[in-house]
Amino acid sequence: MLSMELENKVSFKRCIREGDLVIVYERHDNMKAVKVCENGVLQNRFGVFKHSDWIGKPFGSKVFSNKGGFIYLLAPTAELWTLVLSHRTQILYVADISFVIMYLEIIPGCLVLESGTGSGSLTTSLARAVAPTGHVYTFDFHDQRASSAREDFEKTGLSSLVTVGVRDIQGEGFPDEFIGQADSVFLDLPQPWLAIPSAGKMLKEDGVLCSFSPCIEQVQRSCETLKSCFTDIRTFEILLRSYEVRGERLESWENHAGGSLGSRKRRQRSTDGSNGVEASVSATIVARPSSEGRGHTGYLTFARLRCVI
Amino acid sequence: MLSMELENKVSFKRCIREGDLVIVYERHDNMKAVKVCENGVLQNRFGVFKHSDWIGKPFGSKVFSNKGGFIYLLAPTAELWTLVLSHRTQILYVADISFVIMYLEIIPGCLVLESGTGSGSLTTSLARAVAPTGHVYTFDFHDQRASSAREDFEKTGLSSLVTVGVRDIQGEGFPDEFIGQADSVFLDLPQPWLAIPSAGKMLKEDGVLCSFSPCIEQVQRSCETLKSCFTDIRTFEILLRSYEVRGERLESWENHAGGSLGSRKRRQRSTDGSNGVEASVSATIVARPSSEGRGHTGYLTFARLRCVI
Amino acid sequence: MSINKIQEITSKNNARLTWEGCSILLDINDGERMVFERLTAGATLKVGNKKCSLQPLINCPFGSLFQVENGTDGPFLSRIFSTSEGSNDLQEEKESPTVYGSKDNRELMDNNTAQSLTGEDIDELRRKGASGVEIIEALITNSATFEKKTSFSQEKYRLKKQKKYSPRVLLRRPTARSICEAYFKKRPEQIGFLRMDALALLLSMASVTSHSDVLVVDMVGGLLTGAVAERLGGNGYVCNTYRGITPYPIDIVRMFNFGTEICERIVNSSLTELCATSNVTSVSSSQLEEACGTRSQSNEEGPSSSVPSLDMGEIMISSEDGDTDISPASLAVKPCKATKVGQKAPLDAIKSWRENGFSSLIIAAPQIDAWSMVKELLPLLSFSAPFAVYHQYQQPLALCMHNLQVGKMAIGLQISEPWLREYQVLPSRTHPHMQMSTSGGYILSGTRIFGSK
Amino acid sequence: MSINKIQEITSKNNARLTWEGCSILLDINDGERMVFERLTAGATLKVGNKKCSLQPLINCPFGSLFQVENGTDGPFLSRIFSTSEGSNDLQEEKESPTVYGSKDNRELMDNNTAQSLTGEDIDELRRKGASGVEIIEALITNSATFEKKTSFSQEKYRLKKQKKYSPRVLLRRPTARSICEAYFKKRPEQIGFLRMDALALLLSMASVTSHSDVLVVDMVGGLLTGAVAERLGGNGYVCNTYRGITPYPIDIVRMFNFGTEICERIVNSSLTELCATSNVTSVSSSQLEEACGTRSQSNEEGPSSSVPSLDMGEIMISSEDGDTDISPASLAVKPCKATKVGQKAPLDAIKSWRENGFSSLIIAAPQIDAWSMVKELLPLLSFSAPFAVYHQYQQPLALCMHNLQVGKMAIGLQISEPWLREYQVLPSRTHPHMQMSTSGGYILSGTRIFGSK
Repeated sequence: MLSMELENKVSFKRCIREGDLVIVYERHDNMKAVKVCENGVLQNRFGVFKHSDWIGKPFGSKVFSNKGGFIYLLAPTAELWTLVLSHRTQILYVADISFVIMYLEIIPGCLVLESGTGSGSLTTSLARAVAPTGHVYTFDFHDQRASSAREDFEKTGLSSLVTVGVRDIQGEGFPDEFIGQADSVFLDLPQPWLAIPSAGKMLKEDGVLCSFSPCIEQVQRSCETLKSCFTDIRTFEILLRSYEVRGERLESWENHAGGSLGSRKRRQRSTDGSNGVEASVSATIVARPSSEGRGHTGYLTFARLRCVI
Repeated sequence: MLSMELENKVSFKRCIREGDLVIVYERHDNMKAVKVCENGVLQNRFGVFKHSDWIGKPFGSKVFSNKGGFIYLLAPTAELWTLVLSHRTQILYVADISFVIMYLEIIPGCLVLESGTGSGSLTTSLARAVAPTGHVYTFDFHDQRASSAREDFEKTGLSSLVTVGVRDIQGEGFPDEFIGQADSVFLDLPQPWLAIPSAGKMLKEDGVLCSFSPCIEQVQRSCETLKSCFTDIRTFEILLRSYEVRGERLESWENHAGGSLGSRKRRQRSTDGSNGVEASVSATIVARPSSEGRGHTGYLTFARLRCVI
Repeated sequence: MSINKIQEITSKNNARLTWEGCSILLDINDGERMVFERLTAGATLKVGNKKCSLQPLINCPFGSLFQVENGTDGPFLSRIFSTSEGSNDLQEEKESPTVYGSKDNRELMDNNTAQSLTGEDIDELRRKGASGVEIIEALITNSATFEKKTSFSQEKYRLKKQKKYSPRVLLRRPTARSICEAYFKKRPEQIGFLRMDALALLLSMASVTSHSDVLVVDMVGGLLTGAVAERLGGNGYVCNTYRGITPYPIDIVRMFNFGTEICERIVNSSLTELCATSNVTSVSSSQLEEACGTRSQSNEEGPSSSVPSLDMGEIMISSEDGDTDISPASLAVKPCKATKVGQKAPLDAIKSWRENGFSSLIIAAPQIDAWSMVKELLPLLSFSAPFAVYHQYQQPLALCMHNLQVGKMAIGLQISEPWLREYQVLPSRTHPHMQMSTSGGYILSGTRIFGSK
Repeated sequence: MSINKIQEITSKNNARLTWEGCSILLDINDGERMVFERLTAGATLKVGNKKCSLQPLINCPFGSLFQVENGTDGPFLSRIFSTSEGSNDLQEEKESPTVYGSKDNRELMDNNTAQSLTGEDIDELRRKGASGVEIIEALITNSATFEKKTSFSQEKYRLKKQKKYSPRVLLRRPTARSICEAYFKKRPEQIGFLRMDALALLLSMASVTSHSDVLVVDMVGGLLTGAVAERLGGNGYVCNTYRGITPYPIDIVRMFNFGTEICERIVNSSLTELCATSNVTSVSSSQLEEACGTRSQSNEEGPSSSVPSLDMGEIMISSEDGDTDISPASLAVKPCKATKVGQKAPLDAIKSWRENGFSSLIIAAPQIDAWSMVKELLPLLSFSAPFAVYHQYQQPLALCMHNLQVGKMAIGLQISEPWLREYQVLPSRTHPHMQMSTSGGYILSGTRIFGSK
């Protein structure tokens, strides 16, 4: 992530350079990560974009294709990365991620343990939170997945903050070298109760653990196991509802003289700027929940290591 | 409920009479049911209200106390009744009630079985839905509760539509006379799985059952039991979020020249009409979710009797 | 009241068996397609590129399940009397993209090269009269990867093929609930995104019951009108009002199986007629008749002659044989025998409403400003009558509520937003559905008070 | 990087033990009261009408649990090293008004006549030096109904008495999370109803991280500023901006245990200074100094001299010995040693922001129109910088978002509403909490684009 290192910080003056990772923004639901190289091209439904046209432009610029189509070039952030990374597993999204970081009290300098690494969506945010002096040790059972994650952290410039290990945390627990060292532990495992005793050993006093599970049975069993060494055991679920905003031209009934439903054009979306200004004069600005959304991601169970010393 | 019988229907002309049940409305969160009698008085924090002043006024009237305080007199509806009835048990509220009636497809003429009766909140709506030709047979384990419910149905004029029985449905099941007769069955029992086999026998083909349970373990066990004779087993949860509306005077930043938070009166609630008109000129009308709400009532599990004939 | 008595008076509306000429809702492959049909001996259902006669559905209980089988004269619908529990579990499980608890899902990767049976091979099998089940077995035998799959994946594969080669058709009873759910799933924009829980709330909050005279503005194709009529059961009235000369179309009403006694209670009346004056004695009956005469004509151009609002087009969601279970889906309705619904309100009814007011008011008009309707319609209600206004956006209702507060026209005002969540309940795999409809819209409700204008 | 290296550089901000002079959050009886204190040898905590010294809390690990016990010199805090699991279960169970699964709850009815021990008797016991546990045992012995209760009710009774006669004090570490949760529970209006999940989202959506220069408008008492500073860890800046001459109070910042390196990074600067011109070379340094000089003065009237925003008043929710478990609750803060926070921004920092722009923007200003702020502050951000605006109402954000869209000033715009739900997870009694905070407010987020004004 560019902003975490002083010399790479995004600013008015910082322009796109060869080798930069940029987020190509087509629409809010269509983005991808691209490494800029002198001779590179990006091709999409809007045409062909030459990387050479991008170099020297500020981040946040609009660039055009050979056919006049356009995209925006954004500086990567952990949030954007979550939207573009390749899904090797089910990933965590911003609502769960932000809540986990806040609840686990992860701040610069923290040592954090995570398992499994998965697609590295949470790991990216953990790394950003512990920077510049902390470290994230993340473990995955799958060799291949761990390698892919390592490549990703290299690409996003986080490799100095993250170490990816291959290990069956459910079977073996976390490595002994971390005993009593971890500020926080995060588990996203099919059978988290198997890893909880080890997680308890790794934590500093008053350290907080979080376990993410999609099914309530996993939560029930984890809570049972947590009772022996943990306190303040709390389970949450967080969802995010997104709203679209539009200028809706709701007619007064008086002016709506009969006619069937589909007979006239009654709405004007204000999202496209050209007619938006005009629409805003007479339209009511309304927000509408996006019709389909994530109805569930998982339950987040937090617990604090009981102080016994 | 007045509107269910032709001669008692609320209308411009139908005025409050001796013996009527009226809902005394102080505020949306403060109402009570009162039986009107010539010499009756109602005393509350606003003063003393004489019933004799009410008689002859239309429903929906504002009436005054000796001290000039006022209340509104409303005609009872099932929804208002739910807000004023005495809670002998945890009750169902409008969100769950309306969904149950819709999903169970309860319409005039239906025969409905219910257990337990509880405080009769759902029963009241069931009776309204089956009127004028259907019937609700409701059962409670507690003799006392059944009697109180009977009294309530007498009071609300529903006794011809509801029969309250005392019976341990979990232990004994529904009476045999209803075998194959019920259009729908509703269960609100601590161990619904014990009553499900009997419920299945009572239902007509394709008849729908609903079980209401606060805990997920009850749902899990019920669903297991349902599988043997039912299909389309679906579990829902319905919540209602209420919004308050107010005219909020959000200042433009330019006009907000310093000053700490609490130093000036900045808001005007538009709920009280006197200054509402003025406020509406410059204030933004905003809706805000009521800050505390019911976070959970129970899970509603529905299932359709499998057709085998 | 004895049980027998009740049985006797139960309306056709609540019939448990189909009959020739009734309206039915066909649910194909568990919601993949939803089709409304008029059940006649000659009616057919298109499955794939073949047509099946609906004849076997006549006189069956609603809720019966059928399977498409291949006969010598082409495919036909055959009734199934029991379903395996396994597939039911899988049905629900399709929501879960990952199976937690499975230790290793590397083996789950699959591609189309694993199947050695070609499309031509399958057609050949069909021509030879192989049943759907036989085709599926052949596909399994010829799959190079089937044996390597977990039993869970095997079951999933089997179900996917079953949907394709031996589709199941569930005969559903068209009721407010099933009709609303079908539309919301396939054509939500045609019903103003009115979800079944919001519809249920409208009916409750407006206290709809037998003998009610319910004033409605239904700009959601008749769904609201039908739902109200269902609750009235042939007593009271649902009166659709409108401005201008044409009532709003209410074609969806024809999907319900309403008998004459209910249909007669579904009427319309223009705002002008209803408002003429609340003191009916000052209106001469000739004036009334004149007003109604106009309406009677305009009615000819109204619902009875309009085309059904749902067309036969199929919504293609995904037809690839990929990993997902989503397949071509459609919601279709064929024009059905015109029932006598949506007549103009009888004069004596209009007279009575002017004298007594309506029992309640429900509005569902996605394109119209709520306040512009409420301010005109509220005065037509009896004092103490409840009302409920639906809108998919909150702000128009907030403005309306504010004006009602300021004008002291109603009490008990609140805006409610229903929040509905469905759960997957399976052993060790219980959780809310991963996808949900995030918006059930908003409902403004309240009670009219005496003394308000 | 070796683990030892990390341990060494872990800031005081993340200290695991208390020290004399640190800030602490005391959680009394599981959230009944929340008290912020400066931990000194002389500090005391009022429990009932007695005062307890906080001396025993010095050099204890955060997370330690204490119990009030009666000594010869009055009550004192004694550390507990293990708690019974049973009470933990009950703690959570308080949400459930009815116990499903109990076959018969007629016996649960209870009244105050059942207790034969009077208030005077208890005072007498106390004077004799009886411990809290002994008093509770006496109460049980003298209760006529205790034996008839179910074991569940007995445990509940015991817990209620324990809270009264032997209160427990949990020593919590003041962090953005715990501070936000305490305020939201007890004084939500003072932090603009900003719930912890919404605060977490603001920090994520504005991509706050070490070395960021975060522009904030914090009109929520300093909670936002403190939360941002916590994430910066002494690198980068959190710059509070304001209009007029007085920065907004940020007293809550003093509840965090920030070391000097973090405090120095919490600065403020008026909009006038920041906006002077984005091309810094055209501003003479004397102009800059003049501008800052003004601010330096006004700062004296600012946060350092203002009184804490939380007072000592107790919020009485219910003090009756009724069936509910709710008891007097308070959230109180005593003035603590002024830390050097909220200084004016250094000249070179202002210069750098004018040249380079801020890394991100966060606004939490409950009383100000969002658009009127965003239109002025967005131009101060670097291109491609993210921003997040909190408001408890949706409509002001909708209008702001609409203007941003129309003006093509930003992309990736969306309004998000977090929905947080807590669960009771207990054997056979698992369900979401019956009561919940229904509103987490709304967040407008997006990314500034190049070419926008």
